[in-house]
Amino acid sequence: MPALLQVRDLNVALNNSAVLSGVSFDLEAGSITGLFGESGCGKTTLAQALLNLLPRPQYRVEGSIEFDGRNLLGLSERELQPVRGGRISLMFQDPLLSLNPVQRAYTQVREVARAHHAAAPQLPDVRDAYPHQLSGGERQRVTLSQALACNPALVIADEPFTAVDPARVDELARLFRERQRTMGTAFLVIAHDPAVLESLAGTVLVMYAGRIIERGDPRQVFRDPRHPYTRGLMQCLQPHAPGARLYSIPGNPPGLSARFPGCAFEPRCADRVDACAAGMPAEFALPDSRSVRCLHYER
Amino acid sequence: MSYLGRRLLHSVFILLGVSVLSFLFADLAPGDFYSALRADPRMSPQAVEAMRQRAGANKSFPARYGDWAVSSLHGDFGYSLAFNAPVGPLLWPRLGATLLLTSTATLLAWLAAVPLGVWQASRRNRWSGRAVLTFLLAIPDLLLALGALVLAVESGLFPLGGMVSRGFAEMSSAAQVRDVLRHMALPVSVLALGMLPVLARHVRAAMVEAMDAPFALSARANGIPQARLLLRHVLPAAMHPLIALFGLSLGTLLSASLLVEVVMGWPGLGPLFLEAVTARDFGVVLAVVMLSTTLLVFGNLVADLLLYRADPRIRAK
Amino acid sequence: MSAEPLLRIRGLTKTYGIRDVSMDVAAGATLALIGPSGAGKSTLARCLAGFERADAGEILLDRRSEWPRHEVQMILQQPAASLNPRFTAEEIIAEPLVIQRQGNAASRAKRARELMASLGLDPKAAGAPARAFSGGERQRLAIARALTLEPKLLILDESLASLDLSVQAQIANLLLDLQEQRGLTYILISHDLSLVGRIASEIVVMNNGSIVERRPA
Amino acid sequence: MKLGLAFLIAIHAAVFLAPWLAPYDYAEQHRDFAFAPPSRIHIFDERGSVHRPFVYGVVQDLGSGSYREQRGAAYPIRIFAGGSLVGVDSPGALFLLGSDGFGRDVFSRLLYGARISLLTGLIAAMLSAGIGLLLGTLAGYFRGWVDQSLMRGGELMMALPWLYLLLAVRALLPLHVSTLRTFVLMIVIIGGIGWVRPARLIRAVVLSARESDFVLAARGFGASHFYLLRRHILPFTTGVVVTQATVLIPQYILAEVSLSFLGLGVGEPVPSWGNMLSEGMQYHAMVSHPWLLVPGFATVAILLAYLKVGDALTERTVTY
Repeated sequence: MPALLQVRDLNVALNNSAVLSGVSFDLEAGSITGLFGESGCGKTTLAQALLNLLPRPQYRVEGSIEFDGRNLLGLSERELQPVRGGRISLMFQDPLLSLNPVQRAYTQVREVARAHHAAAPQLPDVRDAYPHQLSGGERQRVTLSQALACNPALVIADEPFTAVDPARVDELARLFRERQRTMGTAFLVIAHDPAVLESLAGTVLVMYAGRIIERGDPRQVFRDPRHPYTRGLMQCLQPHAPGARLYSIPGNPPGLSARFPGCAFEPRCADRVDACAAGMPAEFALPDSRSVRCLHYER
Repeated sequence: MSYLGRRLLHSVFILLGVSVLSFLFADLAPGDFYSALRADPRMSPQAVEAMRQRAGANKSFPARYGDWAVSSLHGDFGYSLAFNAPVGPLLWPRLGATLLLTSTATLLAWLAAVPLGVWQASRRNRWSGRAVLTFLLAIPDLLLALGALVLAVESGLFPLGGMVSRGFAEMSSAAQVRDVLRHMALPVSVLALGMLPVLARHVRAAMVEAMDAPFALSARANGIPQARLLLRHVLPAAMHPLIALFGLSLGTLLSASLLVEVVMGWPGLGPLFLEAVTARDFGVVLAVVMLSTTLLVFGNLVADLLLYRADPRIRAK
Repeated sequence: MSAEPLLRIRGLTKTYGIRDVSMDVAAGATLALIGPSGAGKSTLARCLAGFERADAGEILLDRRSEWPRHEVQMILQQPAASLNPRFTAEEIIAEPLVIQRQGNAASRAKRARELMASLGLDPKAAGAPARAFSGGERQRLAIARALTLEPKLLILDESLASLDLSVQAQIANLLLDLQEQRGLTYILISHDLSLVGRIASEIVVMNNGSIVERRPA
Repeated sequence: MKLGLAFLIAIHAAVFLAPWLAPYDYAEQHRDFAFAPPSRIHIFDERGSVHRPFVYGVVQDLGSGSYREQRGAAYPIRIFAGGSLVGVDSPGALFLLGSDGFGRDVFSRLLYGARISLLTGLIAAMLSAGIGLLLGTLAGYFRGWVDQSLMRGGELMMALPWLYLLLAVRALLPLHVSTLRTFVLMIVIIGGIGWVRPARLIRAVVLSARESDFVLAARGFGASHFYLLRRHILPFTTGVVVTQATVLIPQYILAEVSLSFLGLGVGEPVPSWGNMLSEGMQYHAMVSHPWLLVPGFATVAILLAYLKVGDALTERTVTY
């Protein structure tokens, strides 16, 4: 059986500078996948590209996104409408900004259900409130019930754990898992904190400079990282004696306008060899269905 | 409620401020209605002085302002020296004529501008006649009015100037309505065409701004259909600047048509005002300025009220 | 502690901010201020940096109640916002010298380049505008600017929070190096406990405008 | 944007050079040529041979009032004759855009009139932007009562019906004064009314720059008010000032045209686009003498160019 969503060789450019390059992955029905990376690596662009939301002509989008046997990138706005919010929904990072300030919060949940001829879920505690009258947690409950209103096959959540207090993180993660178990909903969860993904996701995709550079089971990827970037990042998080120098990756994450014929991490990499700058390394398969985009694993 | 109370009080203060200021300016200006009379060889200086006395021109400034304010509150707005009558009764029929013209034009312009602006915003980078609107924006009312006059002369379809034909009083009421409508057609079209590009541009700008807001992207991601997205989600969020603009539209109902009235001979406040200006008849000038200020303040107040209704964030404050 | 502390605060109070705060900070220490938002950390920091005046209490720096303002410097949270986007790197770093009317154009330029080099920035980029630098580089620029007038106390108000993990460690190391070389004293405001644990020597917990706990890291 | 700018520069240059470009003085009357249509420029004569460009003399048909060419009298167009770029010898006349009721050359008057109309717009807009810059900066930087009183005053100004006010203020002042005084007066009146919007926008820019972290940092080094304003705050206002001035200029040109149209601007014989247009209306002459509407079309072209440039500037300021 083919995967629920198949992304193949997705390339996105904003005003001619590459934001995503050669992104390919599958999302299985009923799976929870984590998308991990530092700021500016292209996570949010990827989330919006999956629903074909990026505005043209500023963005140029190439590749294919197969879902329900159709390429979402080839559909018109009218054909996309039932898919968006109906079959795939997207939770934006900031619930306050993603809600209409002059519409009652519950009306906005009902609008989503109405657009897809579904029954609106009950939300008794926010009934007549406007978004600005709700707390951060309540607002996220509203956007979450928008996302789940039509019982979609896939929910993409952009940084749902940022800017919520620790108690809420666990509650939200529990909710995702329960929905996955009972309804078979698949999740793509974007985060920059490895801890929460380790407990939640079955697979994690690590992004750097618009490319997926490592993937696999998060427990293995985060505990035994293979790509030099992932390894460096994990080392930054190691406990340290006070006053001792911390481990750090030299250099800075590349900006949008930077172009790399080879590996994007090569300028900062301690293990680089000459070949690294020559061409973008392919993804090399490792045991336990892991893979890594680094020449050192070529065999 | 205190919000609205505050706005109301604020309006009263503005009106008071403007009236004192205009009165003061009029007072400080060199020369007045009598300077022209003095220059007239047929008038003796004594006669002019007597007229001044009678009109109370020698009283102190606060006393004259007080007299004028009391008279205004009675609806008289002081005394017109040029027309030799209280200003109020002079104004009312002309006020009606101006309001008939401008409110019709404003209504038509808004009815056309909102759908046009929404449509243009929804088209974004594709052709949407923006260039046509910009061109229309660059044509002053004055030229439109002159053009309309040419049209009226050439085609002979529309009456030239005025609000009614001769023998209006003898017509049946249906014929009277038809007659006024025929006279209105050109000035109303000119005014509406003049307002339309300004309004449509604002509607478009407000819509584009709201469409760029993250919540609009989020609504699109939620699969809200395009038409509903525009009309039910984006338009209400774009209301804020449009309501302020609507307030301004209401507020300029008395002043928007001055040039058109003068050029096209519409018997409204405009020609009267111009006549008063040239005759230095400050009673009429002051009254018209005060009336249109009052309307502007009223328009702002209406806008505040509407905003209060439309935006829950203001209600919360 | 036998030696006289660099900073001595006694009974500092400001309405809607802090209540009766007293503490000493030894020279060369790194003191972390932690606590929930609204606890009064930022108010305390702004009083120390001279941006706000306390209602009551006293602050002594080196036993003085008045000191040249540049002896206490503050590094703000958003490096992008704390640099004027129209300034070049050199203008940014030399600005304190311009304001204090120290040196001439050539000596200021030289000092700016020296500081850039010692903070791991390429002096050749001195003419580039602030927006041409990455987040970590901008924070280095902000630190360089703060060091221009040789301060004694540096207050870091969430200065590392907006940086990426891999860059955060670089800046933290840089701060530790500078402390060793110049004997700087730091007050570090942060909500990131793992970062605090790694670079602070002492932790002060604030809540509701008061100090509730003080412990070694 | 570039096209609009180039057009505006060309027009302003032409206006500046009016005394050299215009074939006639603005007041020069040709009593025999009232309402003469635009001269037709020929290069072929009756026999079909080619000449340098010339015009024929015209005579008015007294019955119908219309003009016809006299094929006998040809007047070649001279370059740099009599101190102006183009002209023909007397008794021939060169009316590139026809003549008005006094037989004055509309093209010459258009050029001279533009001096009044365009300069009023330009200078008055600079005045408004200047007042706006001063008051907006004061209000935004010093806040408190300065801010309160300036913004309240601004609200009062916004509550005034500006065209009525313009006329009223004009009415309060003597009607018949010298051209220069009227010109200055109009600039002061028009420019003095429109400062509120630029002031508000500039205040907002100053306010946000003042609250920015880089100003806070500079204060930490002991920067003076003067230093902060000069180095950190005023440079951010230039965009708004230029944009606002560009947006105001066409409005003010229109204000001048309206004012003169209503007979409250500069007086005869000095031309302004407004009083030239009013002549067209007075005689209901537009149908038979449509060239009298030329100042109107010139206004449209100028406004269009300013609108284009203003739009482009506004968009640029917003995206920055």
